[in-house]
Amino acid sequence: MSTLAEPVPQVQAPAEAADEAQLTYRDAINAALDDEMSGDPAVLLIGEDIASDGGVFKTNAGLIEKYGPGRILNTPICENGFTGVALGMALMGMRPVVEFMFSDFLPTAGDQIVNQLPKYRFMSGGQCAVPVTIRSISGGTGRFGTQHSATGESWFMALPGLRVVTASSPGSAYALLRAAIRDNNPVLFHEHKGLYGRKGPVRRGSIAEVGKAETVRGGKDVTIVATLLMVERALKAADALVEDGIEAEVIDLRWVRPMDVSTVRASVERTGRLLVAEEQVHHGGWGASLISELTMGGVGWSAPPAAVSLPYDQPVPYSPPLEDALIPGADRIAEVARSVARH
Amino acid sequence: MSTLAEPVPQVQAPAEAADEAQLTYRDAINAALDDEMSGDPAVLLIGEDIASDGGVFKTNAGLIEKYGPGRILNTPICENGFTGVALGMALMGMRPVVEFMFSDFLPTAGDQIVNQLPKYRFMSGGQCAVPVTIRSISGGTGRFGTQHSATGESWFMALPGLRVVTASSPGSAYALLRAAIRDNNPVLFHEHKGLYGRKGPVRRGSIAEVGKAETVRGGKDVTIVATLLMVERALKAADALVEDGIEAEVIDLRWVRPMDVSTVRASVERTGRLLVAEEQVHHGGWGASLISELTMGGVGWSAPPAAVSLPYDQPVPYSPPLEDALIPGADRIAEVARSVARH
Amino acid sequence: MTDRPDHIPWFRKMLEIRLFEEKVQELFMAGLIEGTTHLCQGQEAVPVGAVAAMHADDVLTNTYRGHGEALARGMDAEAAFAELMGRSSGCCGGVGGSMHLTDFSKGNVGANAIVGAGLPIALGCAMAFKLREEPRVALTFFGDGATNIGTFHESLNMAAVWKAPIVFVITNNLYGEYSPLRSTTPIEDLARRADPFGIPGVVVDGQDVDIVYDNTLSAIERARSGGGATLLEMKTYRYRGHSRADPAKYRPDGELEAWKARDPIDILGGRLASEGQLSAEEQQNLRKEVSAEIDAAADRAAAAPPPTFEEIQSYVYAG
Amino acid sequence: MTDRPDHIPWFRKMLEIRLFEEKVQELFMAGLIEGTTHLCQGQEAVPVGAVAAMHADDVLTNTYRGHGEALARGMDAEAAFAELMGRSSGCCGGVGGSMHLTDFSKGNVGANAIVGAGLPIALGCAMAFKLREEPRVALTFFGDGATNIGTFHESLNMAAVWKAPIVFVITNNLYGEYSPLRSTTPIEDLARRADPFGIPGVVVDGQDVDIVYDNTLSAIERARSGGGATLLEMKTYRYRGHSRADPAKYRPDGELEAWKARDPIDILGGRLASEGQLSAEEQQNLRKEVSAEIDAAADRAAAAPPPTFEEIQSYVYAG
Ligand SMILES: Cc1ncc(C[n+]2csc(CCOP(=O)(O)OP(=O)(O)O)c2C)c(N)n1
Ligand SMILES: Cc1ncc(C[n+]2csc(CCOP(=O)(O)OP(=O)(O)O)c2C)c(N)n1
Ligand SMILES: [Mg+2]
Ligand SMILES: [Mg+2]
Repeated sequence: MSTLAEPVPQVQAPAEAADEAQLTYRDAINAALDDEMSGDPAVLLIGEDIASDGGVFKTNAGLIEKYGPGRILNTPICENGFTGVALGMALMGMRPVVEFMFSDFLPTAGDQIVNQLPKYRFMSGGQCAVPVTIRSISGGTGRFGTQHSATGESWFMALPGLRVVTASSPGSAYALLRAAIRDNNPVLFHEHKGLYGRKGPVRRGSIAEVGKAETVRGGKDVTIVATLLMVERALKAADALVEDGIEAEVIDLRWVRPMDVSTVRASVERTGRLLVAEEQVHHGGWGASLISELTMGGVGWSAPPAAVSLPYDQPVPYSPPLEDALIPGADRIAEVARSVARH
Repeated sequence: MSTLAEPVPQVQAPAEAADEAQLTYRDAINAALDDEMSGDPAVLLIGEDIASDGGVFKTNAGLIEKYGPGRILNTPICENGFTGVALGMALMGMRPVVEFMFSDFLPTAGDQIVNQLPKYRFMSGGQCAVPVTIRSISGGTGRFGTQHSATGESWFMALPGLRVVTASSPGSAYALLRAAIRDNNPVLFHEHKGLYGRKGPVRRGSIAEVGKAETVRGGKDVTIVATLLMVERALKAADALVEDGIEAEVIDLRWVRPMDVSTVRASVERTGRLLVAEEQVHHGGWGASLISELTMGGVGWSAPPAAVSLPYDQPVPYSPPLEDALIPGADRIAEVARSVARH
Repeated sequence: MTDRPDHIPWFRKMLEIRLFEEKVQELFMAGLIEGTTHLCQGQEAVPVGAVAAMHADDVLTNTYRGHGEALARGMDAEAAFAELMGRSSGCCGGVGGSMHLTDFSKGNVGANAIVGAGLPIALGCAMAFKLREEPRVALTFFGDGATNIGTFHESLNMAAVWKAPIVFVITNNLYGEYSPLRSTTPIEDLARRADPFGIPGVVVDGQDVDIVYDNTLSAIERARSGGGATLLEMKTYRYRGHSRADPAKYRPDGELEAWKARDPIDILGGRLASEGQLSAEEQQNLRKEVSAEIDAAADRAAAAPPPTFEEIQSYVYAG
Repeated sequence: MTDRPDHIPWFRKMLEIRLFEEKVQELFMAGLIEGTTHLCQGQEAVPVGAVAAMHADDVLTNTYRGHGEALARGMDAEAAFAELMGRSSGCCGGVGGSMHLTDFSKGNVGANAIVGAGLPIALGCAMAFKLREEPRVALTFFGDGATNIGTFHESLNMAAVWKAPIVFVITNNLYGEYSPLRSTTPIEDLARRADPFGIPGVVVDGQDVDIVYDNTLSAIERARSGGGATLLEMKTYRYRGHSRADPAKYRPDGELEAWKARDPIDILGGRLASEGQLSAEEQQNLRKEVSAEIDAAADRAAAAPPPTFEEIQSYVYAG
């Protein structure tokens, strides 16, 4: 009996082919919003302080000037309320993109995220679609303390009807955000606040495939699966592992739901070894579900898989050296990868 | 690096030894509330419609008469608000037991459950304790439809600082609820609404150990781990498996956080085979975390572990035959156990 | 009173709702409907009067106690019964059940089982209309108890600051489950809860369908013409307990009888009789006619099969 | 005006808060404080006046913009700086940071980084007092923006229906992050938000510490004597942007200057000078003295080590 019975949606063909440009992660998000807004008048932005000064993380720069307040709805502070508003708009044919200033605030909209967005179509007997995208700003390293540093990428992974996606680079942020906005289902889109300044190639016009992971580096000795900031750190670890003669394959998981187990499986069938790099505790996270799926599927492990996660069972502290020590770094990823590879 | 770094708390000694009585699950909960309330004036109940007529599921029968409205605080409909009230009371030395009429409503209190209860002590630098118990009424089979049938037992399992526990029988409901109320940390206590009428032995005065699973049936061929209603069904499956010459060991996991991986590991080291029986989708649930922990720990599987979960990636439908077909029954557990055992 | 539409269909609709709910109770006893159900006998003037003031392309959200609005908006009783019985032919394919008589084709864009959840959703509809400059209005129906949950406040606040074309309709039946209003709410007139948002709040006699209609019409017209949101408090009463399991022992003696003395069907019936529009005998005949229709609809509904997993698979994700 | 306590400590405390916040800004620039911080220059009369009306065993909850209340309740500046620098000697052991200057020993039972979250928590404290019949009161400080989130409504409703000994203090500084009040809130006087709960709502001049004190004292006495909850709206202004990263470009020209013309420290200073209690020169000297203390406290704080994982392990679970 399959536990991932969710149908994998058809590939959405890129709308237009276009040139590659070097953009920051922040600007890539801005470009994806801009391109979707210019291409479809039903797309609009909703959230707190999103109109003034480009928003708190400046991802919306220039959009209010270009599209006006009718397409950028600045809200009072009421996450549950305005997420419900987005749902209602979607029912009437709009495609709202909701901004959550910090992923830690997602639970304040818990009812709309858990009981409404993913279930609304289902319990109506398929009478409607709910094309709502929630952009959620995630992650640590910013010294934002205990209530502003969650990745939250795994919090809502158990909800049929919802998609959950993470962006690890400017290129993936752009293509995934466009895919999220175009999808006719609710999508929780996680950005990492530690990545906004990163530069990288963005293929303007590219639209990612829903539910598809991306192999960002090839290798034959060990598979490292990561999301968000951990992808960059896993790649750095892979660089370091070369000196040990270890070739690590790095997979950016991208979608926490639906999860692309088969891409990972194909890799692990070659390497026999797996490491998940997570900015979260392992318990209850996507890494655990991935390892479980592979194990249940009968993958032949050459060595037990391992997780590089938050090493202590505690919330994220403010104290800068402790925050740095808590969040997995390239060193720790490399160290664990070495022990997995040599097992 | 351990991924379950949470310290296992010391065993709490049973307060008093006492006789065993046959009680329903409902009455066992009532007895636990009564015994804690009579033993400690700081214990009080908070929730919607809990005072009148024994509450919606009649678990509070007789308590208002015995303890009065000062110990049973009937609230307006505002889960986030009254959960915050419970937290504040706990800070001032009380031990509130909050009732959530349906687990589906837990997300309406998402902020208090995710950002406050588990983090409050931590971010204060250990200045306070948060002895709040949330009783949450979970699960399907009642034909309550899409928004009233969640188990929710895995929704909050990734939160350091919180404990999550499930009750599968009158005896465990009693002893676990008393342990939850006595614990100095926030505990999410899940009851299954399909079990209220079940009768079973209750040892009055017994107090369960925090974080300890219970082996409810011994066996050598396959280990079945379950929670809530699935424990009963796993036991029934084990009965059926006898005819196939299969001796199944059944473990009631009880605590989803902290999770007693070692009890399960000891069992699987004997049986080599594992089945998790879950009233939830496997993706993102405790079953996945359990399988991942065991696999990472290098358990020697004789056969790949398996999950009997909700077989389709969808919310719970109202339609009675579909609800019955969706929620794992003893037959399906037995069937999968057979194939695991024969692998 | 404004220029009034024909009242006989209103009377008929109120009867239909009353008899539908009584039939639901009967079907429960017979085991044909399972789970739970929340009936609205006694409250019929609210859905009928309020819905009569809506345009066909206006929309509404409501609650688990939503059979009245669904029927008032023209849902076929058979589709409603089929939904309650979990049949494939139900308005939501049998997956919704009693708490979810949603019908997009009739502008019923969501019956919700979470208290307060329907308010912001209706507001989203209203904002879509406003931003697209469509002359449409959204209504949202909810209970007195729902005015204590945060989304009530959040929704009224946003609606007011955005001048959204929405009408908030409180069906104040004096109880939230087992709790009388005064035990959970520090004021008596919930219409007062409009003030901190600077929008009108109106107390309405929810037993008189004419008064319900007039007040809702004013609020809808105000919304449609750019005047923004209104909060209407319909004072009414539910004759039965909160849900199937509830014998409503918490009610003071005589309360039910006092409300029954102002039964909304009797009030309109009396008016129709005294105006010579529909005699008591004609009313009796109409009741029999509707009753027979309801019975027949329930029978047809019961004959339909439940859905299959293949059928409902497409309900989960939109393509 | 009621019989007033000695004002010189108030003046000193307001200076301390002002200079503390300025020092925080400086330490940020120097990289000694990381992350973010939310300063309260301009608002000092609110924490000082309100806290002065509290008893030692009363409690308060507040927000990320909570340095003022913490210092007003007597938190040592060194412990506060150490917390902001993430040192083990900080009031929360360095794990909290700028948004969490919590100190149970001083009755500061939670500075919260989630808008609205502190209200029900304070109400829980108040209810514990009420149920145990202790003559204690809880205060909760929050911003104008927080009056738009559901927990505000839920907390006021419960407080009113339970007649809880609590005072809700809005520090209305006209902005929630980048959003001016009028863009998110449909009314001007937030005190009006008390009405749907049947409790008093009072508009208070938040620039005048005497007026803040008097109004808070009345509300606290009312609460302590069983009269229930009050909502106080303190009209004030923050001189700096929302947080470190915010240059506050959204403010209209002249607004800041207009508010500075009614600076709370100047208002009290002027009064003390004209009453002959503290001359302008004495005020200058006091400022220098406080400034030196602040600098010394920051230096001592900076000398402390960060916490270790062993140390903070016990913060997660209570034994
Ligand atoms: C968030 C939430 N909390 C609790 C419930 C359980 N519940 C269902 S109906 C109800 C009472 C609602 O009362 P009211 O709003 O007056 O509506 P009525 O049932 O009287 O129509 C409650 C508490 C729920 N469905 N959702
Ligand atoms: C639930 C929630 N949503 C959003 C935020 C982000 N945020 C932090 S402060 C703030 C503005 C609050 O304004 P106000 O209540 O007026 O307080 P002030 O900052 O002016 O003191 C916002 C939106 C948050 N911390 N919590
Ligand atoms: Mg009601
Ligand atoms: Mg403000």
